[in-house]
Amino acid sequence: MIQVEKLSKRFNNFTALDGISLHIKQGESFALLGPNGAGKTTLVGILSTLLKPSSGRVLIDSVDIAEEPEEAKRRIGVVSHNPYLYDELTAKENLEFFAELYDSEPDINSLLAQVNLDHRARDMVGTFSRGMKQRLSIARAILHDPSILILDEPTSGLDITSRKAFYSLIKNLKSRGKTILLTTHYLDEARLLCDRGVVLNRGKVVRDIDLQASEALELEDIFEGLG
Amino acid sequence: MNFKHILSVVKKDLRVESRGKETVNFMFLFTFISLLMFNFATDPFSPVLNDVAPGFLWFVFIFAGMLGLSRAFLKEKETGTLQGLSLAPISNDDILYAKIIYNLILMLGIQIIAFPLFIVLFNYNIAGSTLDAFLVLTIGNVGFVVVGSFMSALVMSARSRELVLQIIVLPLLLPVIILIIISLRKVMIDAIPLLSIGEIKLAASYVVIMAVLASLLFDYIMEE
Amino acid sequence: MKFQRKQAVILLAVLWAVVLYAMYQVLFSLGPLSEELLRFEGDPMRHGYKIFFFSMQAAAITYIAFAVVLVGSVVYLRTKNLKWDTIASSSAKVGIVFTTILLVNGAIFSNVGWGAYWNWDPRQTTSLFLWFILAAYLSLRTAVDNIETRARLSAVLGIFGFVGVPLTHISSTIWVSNHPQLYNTAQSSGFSLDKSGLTLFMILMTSFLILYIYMLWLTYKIETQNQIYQNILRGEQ
Amino acid sequence: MTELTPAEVAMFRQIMAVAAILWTLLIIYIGYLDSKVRSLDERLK
Repeated sequence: MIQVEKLSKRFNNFTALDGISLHIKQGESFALLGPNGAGKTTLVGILSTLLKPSSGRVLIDSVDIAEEPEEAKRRIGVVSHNPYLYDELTAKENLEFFAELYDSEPDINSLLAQVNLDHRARDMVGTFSRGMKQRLSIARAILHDPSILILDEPTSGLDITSRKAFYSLIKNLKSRGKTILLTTHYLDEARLLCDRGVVLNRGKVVRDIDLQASEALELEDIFEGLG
Repeated sequence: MNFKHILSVVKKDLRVESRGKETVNFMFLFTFISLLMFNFATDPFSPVLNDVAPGFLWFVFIFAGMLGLSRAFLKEKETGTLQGLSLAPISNDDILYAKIIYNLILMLGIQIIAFPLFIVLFNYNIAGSTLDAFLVLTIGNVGFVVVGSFMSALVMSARSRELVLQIIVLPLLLPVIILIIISLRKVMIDAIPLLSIGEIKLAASYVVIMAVLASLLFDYIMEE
Repeated sequence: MKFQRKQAVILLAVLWAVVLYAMYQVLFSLGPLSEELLRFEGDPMRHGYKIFFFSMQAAAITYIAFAVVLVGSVVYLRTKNLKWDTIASSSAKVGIVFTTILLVNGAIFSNVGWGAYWNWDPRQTTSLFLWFILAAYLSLRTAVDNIETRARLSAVLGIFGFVGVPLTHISSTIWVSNHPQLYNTAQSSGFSLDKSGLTLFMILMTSFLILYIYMLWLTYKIETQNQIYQNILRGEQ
Repeated sequence: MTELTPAEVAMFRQIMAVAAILWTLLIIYIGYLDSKVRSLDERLK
């Protein structure tokens, strides 16, 4: 469960986030939509404790990320366009390393099987395709069994087949009751994976959308209007 | 200060380095070449060598170390994996300590190889105990690695970082550099036992002060 | 502006005259070192000790400049108010200009008086080291574009650099004491400043301080004006 | 005036000459800064 209360972030004189408030229930899949520079990445940066907010508060499973950042980090897994993996290490070594950091002993082989990379466990990640790296990145993000999964434009630059594989993995995680926060440009991706979402523009929540109910057409207009 | 985390990061860095090995080779070859060049600088049998050699030895480590240092944080910053570390529940200080230990292991590795090499190349007989000379060098390297790793993190987001790193680290290390040279000469020339050299104790205390300061200020560097 | 151009010109002229007059007095009216302190016949220390007047100022001004950098850095990290970062950077700029002048001055003196441009007078050496640290501080600032990151990183470096100040002083004093044939500090502070020597010292010190503060204020003003100017330009786009 | 050998007098004159140049440069530099501040002030008004 994620609670964002009047969150703002200013970079010298540019306001990236302007008093955002959100409430995402446990097990819900939520989409953040909006043009580039709307503040999506900044919001994700703060949620994943990489960025400090200028004002406002964020609670993850009622843990304030400003007060207990490390506790908050144990509850979130982040998949972004950067896989955060070491090319010089094998898939297994990468997961073992992160497992130690998260003080958890997951069954590495079953994790790799879940993202169907068990046949490449011993290979260097440097030899992996971008799609395989993203799948391994998911394994990295869920190895400490976080309750929340943050996907920051995870499928940018993936071809259709790897994107489909990626979606089926996320669907499987959704069914296991994980809360999912997705930021994306692809509207169909949002509709495919998420129940509810908001549209951000210039650091403000511009519109709340129920992704399952509204017709396809209307979505395009909402998005075009912002520019 | 979570030793398990520090150790796993060090283990990871060493394994990454063992795969690529480009930093270690680079540093060692550089050390070997500069020792050779210094050798040319003086006639191997002249008395002046005795006076100059300790300085050579110490300077070789500083410049070889400089090459290795910039890799400490820059590689992780460029590949983006540093953000991966900040995502994990590992405190910033542990990341700094891990990098310091990793760099120290590299430097000590170089030192173990270069020290006998120095004695052979310069056929230099150390007046004092070889172990003392080695320890003085180690303290110097620790100080170098502490300040170097910290500053390599500081310049991560600067343009032309390797350059700026050198300009920043050397002046800050001048006190340690001076004291190490004095101690080295006292050990290698006047054969004074380590414990009775005031300078080395002072150098060691400088290193401790720098280390404490580094961990206090490190959070400000990692803060986006 | 607090005071008009005319008053500024007068102030500068007065300071200029005072500094040169005091230096003239130090050189010409102050007596040589008392005999028993001299180590050997024709010891350049006879008047060489007078470098104390210059190197002491060099060290003092550099320390003060660095102290202001420290204060600016610490307060900036606490309050994240860019004004303090500007104070720190202005003080570094002034510090470097002043230290260069004083170092050259000291070097000239020691060359003429002592026969070597650099005689490792510990205060001179410390100012030289600090000159490098200030140069490092300023070069870091030029290498970072984002204003907030630049302020944060240079603040950290400023604090780190300041801790180096006492360390540098101690180590350069040790360096000199390890080389007896060099200019020896113990011996130079052996002499006691008589009344006229002390007053000259005070005159020089206060005029340098006034110059420093005036330069700091000007540099700070220019920096803030530039920032306002940028904002106006950005505002107009 | 204490008794100064001609060599010392010559030496000190040299020092004074250099010191004069240095300090005049500094004063001019400060004057330059001062006028820069005043001109920027006008432009900003």
